[in-house]
Amino acid sequence: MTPLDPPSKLTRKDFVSDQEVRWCPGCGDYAILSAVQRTLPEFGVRPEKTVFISGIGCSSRFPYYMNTYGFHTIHGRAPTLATGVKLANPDLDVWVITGDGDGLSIGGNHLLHLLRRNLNLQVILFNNRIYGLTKGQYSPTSLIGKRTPSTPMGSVDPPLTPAAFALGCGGRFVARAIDVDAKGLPIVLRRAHQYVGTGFIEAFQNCPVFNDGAFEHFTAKEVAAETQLHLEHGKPMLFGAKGDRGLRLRPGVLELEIVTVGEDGITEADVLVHDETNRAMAFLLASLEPPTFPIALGVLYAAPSTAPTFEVALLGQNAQALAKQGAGDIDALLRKGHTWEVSAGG
Amino acid sequence: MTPLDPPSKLTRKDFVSDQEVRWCPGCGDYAILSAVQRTLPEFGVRPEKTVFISGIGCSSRFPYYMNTYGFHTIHGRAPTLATGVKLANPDLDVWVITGDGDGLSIGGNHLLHLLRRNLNLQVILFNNRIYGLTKGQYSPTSLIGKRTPSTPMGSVDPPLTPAAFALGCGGRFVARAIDVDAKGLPIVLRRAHQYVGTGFIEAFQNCPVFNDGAFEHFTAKEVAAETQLHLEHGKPMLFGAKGDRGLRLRPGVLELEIVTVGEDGITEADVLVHDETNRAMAFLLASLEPPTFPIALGVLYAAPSTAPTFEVALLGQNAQALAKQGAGDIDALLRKGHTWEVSAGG
Amino acid sequence: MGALAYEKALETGMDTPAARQETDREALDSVVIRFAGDSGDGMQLTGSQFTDSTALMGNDLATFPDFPAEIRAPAGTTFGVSGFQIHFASYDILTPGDAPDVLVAMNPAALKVNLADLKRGGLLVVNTGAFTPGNLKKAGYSNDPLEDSTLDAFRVLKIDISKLTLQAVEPFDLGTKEALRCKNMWTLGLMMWMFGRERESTVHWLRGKFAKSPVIADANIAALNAGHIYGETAEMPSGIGGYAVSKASLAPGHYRNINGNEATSWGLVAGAQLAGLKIFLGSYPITPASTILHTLSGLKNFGVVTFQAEDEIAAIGAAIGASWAGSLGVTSTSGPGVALKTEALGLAVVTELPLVLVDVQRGGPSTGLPTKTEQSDLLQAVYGRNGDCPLAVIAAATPGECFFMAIEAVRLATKYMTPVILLTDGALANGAEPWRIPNVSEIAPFPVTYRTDPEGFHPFHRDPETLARNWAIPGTPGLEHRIGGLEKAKNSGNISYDPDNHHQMTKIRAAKIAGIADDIPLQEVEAGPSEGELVVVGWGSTYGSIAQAVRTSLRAGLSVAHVHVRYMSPMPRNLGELLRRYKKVLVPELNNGMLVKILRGEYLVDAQALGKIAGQPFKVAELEAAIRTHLER
Amino acid sequence: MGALAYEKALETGMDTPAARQETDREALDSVVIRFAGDSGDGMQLTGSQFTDSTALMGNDLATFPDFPAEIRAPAGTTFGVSGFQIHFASYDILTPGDAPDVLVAMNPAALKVNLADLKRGGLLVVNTGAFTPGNLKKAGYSNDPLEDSTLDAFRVLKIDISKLTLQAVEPFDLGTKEALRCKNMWTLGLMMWMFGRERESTVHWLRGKFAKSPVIADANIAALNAGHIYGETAEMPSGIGGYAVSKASLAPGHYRNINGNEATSWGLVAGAQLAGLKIFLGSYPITPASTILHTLSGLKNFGVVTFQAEDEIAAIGAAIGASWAGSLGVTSTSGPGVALKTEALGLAVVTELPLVLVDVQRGGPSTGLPTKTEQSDLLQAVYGRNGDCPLAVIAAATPGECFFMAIEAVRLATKYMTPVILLTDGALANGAEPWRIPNVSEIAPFPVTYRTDPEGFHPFHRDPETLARNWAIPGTPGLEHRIGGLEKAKNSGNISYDPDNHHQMTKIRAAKIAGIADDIPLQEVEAGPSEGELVVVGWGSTYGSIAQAVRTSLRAGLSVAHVHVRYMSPMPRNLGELLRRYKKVLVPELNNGMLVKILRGEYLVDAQALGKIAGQPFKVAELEAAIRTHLER
Ligand SMILES: Cc1ncc(C[n+]2csc(CCOP(=O)(O)OP(=O)(O)O)c2C)c(N)n1
Ligand SMILES: Cc1ncc(C[n+]2csc(CCOP(=O)(O)OP(=O)(O)O)c2C)c(N)n1
Ligand code: SF4
Ligand code: SF4
Ligand SMILES: [Mg+2]
Ligand SMILES: [Mg+2]
Repeated sequence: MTPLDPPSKLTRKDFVSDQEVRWCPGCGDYAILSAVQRTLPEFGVRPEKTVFISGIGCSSRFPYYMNTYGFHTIHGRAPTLATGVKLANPDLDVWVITGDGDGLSIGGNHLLHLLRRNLNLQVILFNNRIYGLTKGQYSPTSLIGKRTPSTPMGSVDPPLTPAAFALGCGGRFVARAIDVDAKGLPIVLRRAHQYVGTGFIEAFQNCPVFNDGAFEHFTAKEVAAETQLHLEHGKPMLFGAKGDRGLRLRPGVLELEIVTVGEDGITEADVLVHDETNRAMAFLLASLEPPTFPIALGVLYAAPSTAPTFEVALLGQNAQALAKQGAGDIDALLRKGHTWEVSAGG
Repeated sequence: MTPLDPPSKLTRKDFVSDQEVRWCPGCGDYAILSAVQRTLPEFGVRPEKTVFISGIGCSSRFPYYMNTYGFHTIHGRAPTLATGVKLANPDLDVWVITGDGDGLSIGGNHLLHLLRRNLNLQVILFNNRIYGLTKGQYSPTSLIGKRTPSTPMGSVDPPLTPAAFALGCGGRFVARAIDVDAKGLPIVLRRAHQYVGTGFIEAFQNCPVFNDGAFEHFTAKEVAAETQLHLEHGKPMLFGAKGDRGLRLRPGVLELEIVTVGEDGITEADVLVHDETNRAMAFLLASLEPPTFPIALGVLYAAPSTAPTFEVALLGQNAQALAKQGAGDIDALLRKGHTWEVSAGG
Repeated sequence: MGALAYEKALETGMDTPAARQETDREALDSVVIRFAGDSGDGMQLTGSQFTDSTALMGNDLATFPDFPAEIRAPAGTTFGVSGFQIHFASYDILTPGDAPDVLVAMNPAALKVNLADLKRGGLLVVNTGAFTPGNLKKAGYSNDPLEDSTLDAFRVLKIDISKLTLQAVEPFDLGTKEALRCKNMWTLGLMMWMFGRERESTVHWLRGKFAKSPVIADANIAALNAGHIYGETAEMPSGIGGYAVSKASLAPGHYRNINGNEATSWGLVAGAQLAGLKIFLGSYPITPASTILHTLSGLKNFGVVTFQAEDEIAAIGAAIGASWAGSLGVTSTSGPGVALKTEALGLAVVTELPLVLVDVQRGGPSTGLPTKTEQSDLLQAVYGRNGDCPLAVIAAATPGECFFMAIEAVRLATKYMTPVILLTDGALANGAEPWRIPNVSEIAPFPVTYRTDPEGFHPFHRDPETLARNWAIPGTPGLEHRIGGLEKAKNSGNISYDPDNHHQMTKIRAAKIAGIADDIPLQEVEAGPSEGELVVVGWGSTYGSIAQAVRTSLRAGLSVAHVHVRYMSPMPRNLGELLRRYKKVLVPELNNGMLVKILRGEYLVDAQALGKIAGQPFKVAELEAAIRTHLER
Repeated sequence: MGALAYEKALETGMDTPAARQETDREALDSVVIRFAGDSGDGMQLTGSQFTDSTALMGNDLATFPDFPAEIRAPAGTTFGVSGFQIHFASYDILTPGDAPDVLVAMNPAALKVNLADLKRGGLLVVNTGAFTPGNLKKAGYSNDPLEDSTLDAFRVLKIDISKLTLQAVEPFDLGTKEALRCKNMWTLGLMMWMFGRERESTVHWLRGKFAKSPVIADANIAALNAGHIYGETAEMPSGIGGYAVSKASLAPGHYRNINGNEATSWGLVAGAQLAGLKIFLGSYPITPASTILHTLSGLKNFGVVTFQAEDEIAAIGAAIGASWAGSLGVTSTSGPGVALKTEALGLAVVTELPLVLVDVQRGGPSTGLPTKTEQSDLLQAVYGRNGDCPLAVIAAATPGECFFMAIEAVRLATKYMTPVILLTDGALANGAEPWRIPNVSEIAPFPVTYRTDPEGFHPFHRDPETLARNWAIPGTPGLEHRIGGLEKAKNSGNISYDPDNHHQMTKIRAAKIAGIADDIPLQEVEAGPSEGELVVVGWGSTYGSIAQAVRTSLRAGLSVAHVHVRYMSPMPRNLGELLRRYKKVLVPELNNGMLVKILRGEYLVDAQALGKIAGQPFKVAELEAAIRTHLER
């Protein structure tokens, strides 16, 4: 089959490039790569219409492994190139790949404005709470006290919560998944892709070499049930091995608390129902973390996509101008306004 | 009196520099300058211990007019220089002056990390929803549809809400005031200065030349009472000419609604009480804007300052290392580890 | 005759009395006028209206707007003074002129700042109405210069323009503030009378500008006419009267005024059309480059997409992305912005994508003097990147030439798959000149072709002649590939850490840029002998001053030639040989010596620097003096 | 004797049998060994342990670690190969050696990547245990090179190191994976036997490193000893045996090994102490500069404050802020980071604040070859800023010299109130050499004084000799002032748009930097005649290769001299005159010709470039050949 054959059903293979994958054994990046390669064929977008754009970092090697168009750009700037690509050709299905260092340290500003502008593309932020590629310095998501080569006595700055940051920036679709969660990750990939606007996904990714077990407190098998809250729109926020623990709004105050259905007269009706269109709820959920609370996974926020995306609005102006003024005539443009003739005799 | 005289009671004059003020007539920057010059003497910090650091923009000329130490840096980078100053000398009282372009466009990332790190200093962001200095292009806070020289058909990107952004970044003190509000502005200046940690103030500032009346829909005398909500910790959120309109949580849902005390059986007890330590509430308040809601002014959020500030934590490690290892001896350092002697005969 | 009658007269094309006196005018070959006033006084508008009508009169002309720095100063202060100089003549003009023959000073501060430049014996027009004690103090005058001996060396026309304007616009019932705003039109009217310009174009322009408030338009027109009639009717001091400057014999054709940023913008659009591409402009506002963003934002029906980015890095990043996706990526900025784009420029070099970066240079270093002109980004443009990172750098010499150099930038960028830096500067950006409008349809197109054939495709396969790699854009079936900033294998473009490959790729990238030298015109001598004592080598906006100075020196019998470099990197093949034909090489630049460094290193000629770093163009006299000195040495 | 007995023998200082055979060893003057294996094979550790024990033996040495690129590759692939080369000798060593005499290849990929470099007739040690079909395929071998004629030109020692290691550590009950990790120590043991090195320092180091898991320590020690005993007892093919390299006659003193980044870090600390300042380092991790951040982060008790910023711009911004507040602001990075710091550097220049920027150069352009070395940021350092923006640039020639040049950077920055760029590179950063430890207390201090006197204070008042402005830090009563990036008036530092002032300030800033030339050593000739046929001019880490090549050429009777520039801008006063004493000037650089451009432009000498852009140091032989060619021309 030559690449020009009519689109047939796509398979995982169509998205696997010929490049050898070069991450450390056991790196969570493998699982994310695999989830993406397995999920993309579902969308029916052909590889040549698909573009992966990354910055610099271990995670940012991702595009090399996808048999699509790919641009491994410079540190922190992937959102800017993605913006240019999407504006130049809005038909392309654009994915931005970034890390907690790439996207939130050097590239925080571009991520902010990408989210604010709301282009129709997807961002996957690989959060391993460390700089992998440069050998283990702490990152903006590292927890306080992290000992690394650059913080031998422990880091002192409070970590950023990527989802809260995204919401603060005006992000309209915010979701989370765990690297090795072969069920949860494809779900948010799908939802982000369906979403008309910028789909932001934070993937909790284990770096066995420099930050092993950073998320173990909620990813470990033994604790998963009690520490993971899988969100579903319109469903009560229940979790726990028996599915009987839930979140509710502390009466009259703007705070969440954990309740157990069946205890103290609590029924399922008392449990808060997830409304993914409620930004304030998403903000509250974004900040929950074990041990006090479960971690909220899945789609935290999906604003009703009423607003036109940035590229539609911007390019719409071009179309409107064209319709109104006709295709630009450069010779006419040069002659617009005051002009005068100098004759041969003049 | 020479500048070396013993500290006497400071007055406004102590903070007025000899430089002529060079803003357009009627610019809101004058009012802010005046509020700062009037309020600073209260704090008892001497001019030589006070530092103003700005980026580039009309607003960023501010330091020239203060008879303190001042650094008019480069576009967007004031937070970075301020961080260095504060870490080099934590005794200084540092103020960062920035604009909506300087602080949220080119400088968004530095502002993000400044807020996250929580140094003990103050930031005043002059939001005029426009680039003043470069003659009127739209800014990240300009409303959709803004016609400017760079957006002749209107801007298409949704504006950033500075206060929501600050909260998403982990900002611990977030407040707002109107440039010409000679009562409200000093209050938040005072509160920000008292706050141990980064005090972020958004000042709504009118630019009569390029964006006149940007905030008129809530600053105009006629509408002020109905459109401004002046927050006070522990007080019910009431506003309106008669002080009978209030905000309450829509029962059971995470949403605010406006109620009128005395109507439909509503009493003052139904009205939400402002809790400035509640981050989720602050996030909700940050996003309110007329006409649907009043604009929330005053201190939206002030996290209990339990965490040590960045400079205290970081420099504390130096002190701890010093206490434990003694003052570094460079000659000993050079001889640490494997060394060997080569004798003259060798 | 009231204001309205006047206007009527104009509109019906009826001659005004002034027009009838035309023959009495003293004939002049060339005049330099400087309008100076407060930032709020509308001097730039006055200047450009005068310019337009002067162009319509068939004079050749050049202008130099001199804005106050990027601040809006309180009225009346010296740092708020705004100036606009126009030089017009009956022969072809090369510079906006050194010292003005006529200075219009709207207030004491304008007088203070500009008087030193006025030619001795020159004409000073002052608005006495603004010489209040307050204004005098703000300008730093302890005595009123109108009363002491300050103005002894000049011919002075003292007029209370403020009062006369208020009278003229009285019928329109404006507030005093608004009424006074018309005083620039009154002044313009007077100057139009003095130099026999037609008011028609200004009236037309006022009608358009104030279409929504016709009263304001009427008031301004009334003021304009009142100023004009004042010239005709008032008793002028002896020696002051009407002047005539006859038409210049310009090459026949269709003309317009154009400033450099307009010309650059339009050139980019023309270039993109010639290449068959859409333009994507990623930009962040910065003085004096912003108007390129503004101009292109108004050309949406030309398929121009403009994106005001969050900063300069995002601007170039988006432009690179757009280029990769098949548009012509363009980014416009000034020096500090170029500094920020440095890293991303390297990415564009190594991924070999077409990109045009327009650097409208301003006074540096750092924030420097944002509204002033300078040529001090040359070394940054040529050398300022990490690693061996060659790209093409070209520079425009005149406002009108910006159009052609922008086209050239597009041609080189697309033909060689490389970033091209186009250097212009603040003086070109804002300076206007009459420009013979070219027919774009007569320029040979240079359409690009994207790669589409998957057969044997490798992203870094090259055209054997140009060494350009093929341009394969996302969306093309079968050409899926990955590029990035790491070194890449010679053909496949896969990451390669192979030492020899890196050496070869570095040499190939250098050879590709060096090869452009075969595709550009040989260096010509602008004026003067083709060998001899002294050659003056310039680049960029110093063109006019150097050409004028060399012309004058040649007339004075000196052996001096003018060479003006437009291709800064790579340079024309014959440049070294050409320079060696002269005993001495003098390199005037608006910087502390940059091109001179390159010429010395490249050609081992003992070129000498003549640097002026004052944020202002060379005066012709300065260059004449330097030419003499260097010939005498 | 089991592993434990061996260890005991070592710990009690008892001689092992090998030590007793010492006299049988063949004597060699110099040896180059390259250890090569998978990234996971611990080759860097092996190399540095061999280095430490070699230093203790009194040899002179130089090393060159060659990391795989910034990725962790799957085991067994060629792009995951990590190498460490050590050159040691009985005389003073200048380079890590061209071609290895001995190559240790831990797997097929390591063989594939490195074999071409091994000297013909050289010794190849291979771990046959890793030559599985899978590994052969990953390395791209279709045939097993151990079986065909690939290795015919070499002496080959085939050992199943994997198996022997597993046997040696059996007593410790490790999993196979963990057990196999010890194979580098086995190999090290063998090589230590072969070249008569003592294992003691390695045993000591292992005990420390695995203090928390003594079993691992024991296993590694057992493997080390087993490798050693293998050498003693196994039958070696003919011509392979034990070698001895006797002590070098180094200058007497106290020595240590040091790499460039350590030396730079410590030099900065020493410099700050000599200046009486605290260091503030603002940095953002980047290869190969990160270890400066790491090293300084561990020196908190020296009053060093380190700040890992959100990016390079924030890093330099914070450093500038700290300098203004009275600390010594330092920022460390590599090429792409310098690119990002460009704009802020301009601010430091124009506000005239002391600042040290360390640029550990790597392969470029763009992301380039992050783990490879290059000298291609020179032009960026000297010229890469907007506007006329001069600062001082210096470069270290050897790892140890980084220490002294860092002190020099601090001295110049504080004395002249200017940013100083210190250029080092990847080869210096990671390369180690024995270093005679200086007594910092014997270096003349250069304490800074802040301005405190308000009397007549102006922030831009200058020292008439150095032209440095006074340093007035926030917190000082009576000196309140404002600075910034706009041009400032000559003394007051207030904003000034005055044309003449800008011209003067530009000239003053240039003169200040130019004046540094009076305060630095005159250029010396490193070797060779003080006039003659050819001078080879180098800078930075090429020192060793050039010195060696010139030395050899001199011995061969050629007229060639070596000049090594350490002050890149401004350059030593006598440099031009000195270069003109030679007929030819050859400038070898690890770039496509940068210093050569500056020399030609500055001194009009017809210097010729010799560029190697392979991410690797020059081989001595390459330079020798070039010297011959240029002498013959
Ligand atoms: C301008 C620039 N600065 C610094 C670097 C070095 N660098 C490369 S990746 C990286 C951090 C990567 O962290 P993250 O984004 O979390 O990716 P990870 O490796 O953890 O997947 C840094 C600092 C660079 N390549 N370019
Ligand atoms: C690197 C750089 N890019 C662009 C500019 C031009 N510039 C100066 S101020 C400014 C925007 C100012 O907007 P804001 O911060 O809102 O300040 P305001 O003038 O509105 O107070 C811009 C784009 C610059 N000085 N430096
Ligand atoms: S260093 Fe960490 S993040 Fe990077 S490839 Fe290895 S395991 Fe993955
Ligand atoms: S342009 Fe606007 S913001 Fe700037 S000084 Fe004038 S009024 Fe103020
Ligand atoms: Mg990471
Ligand atoms: Mg603004």
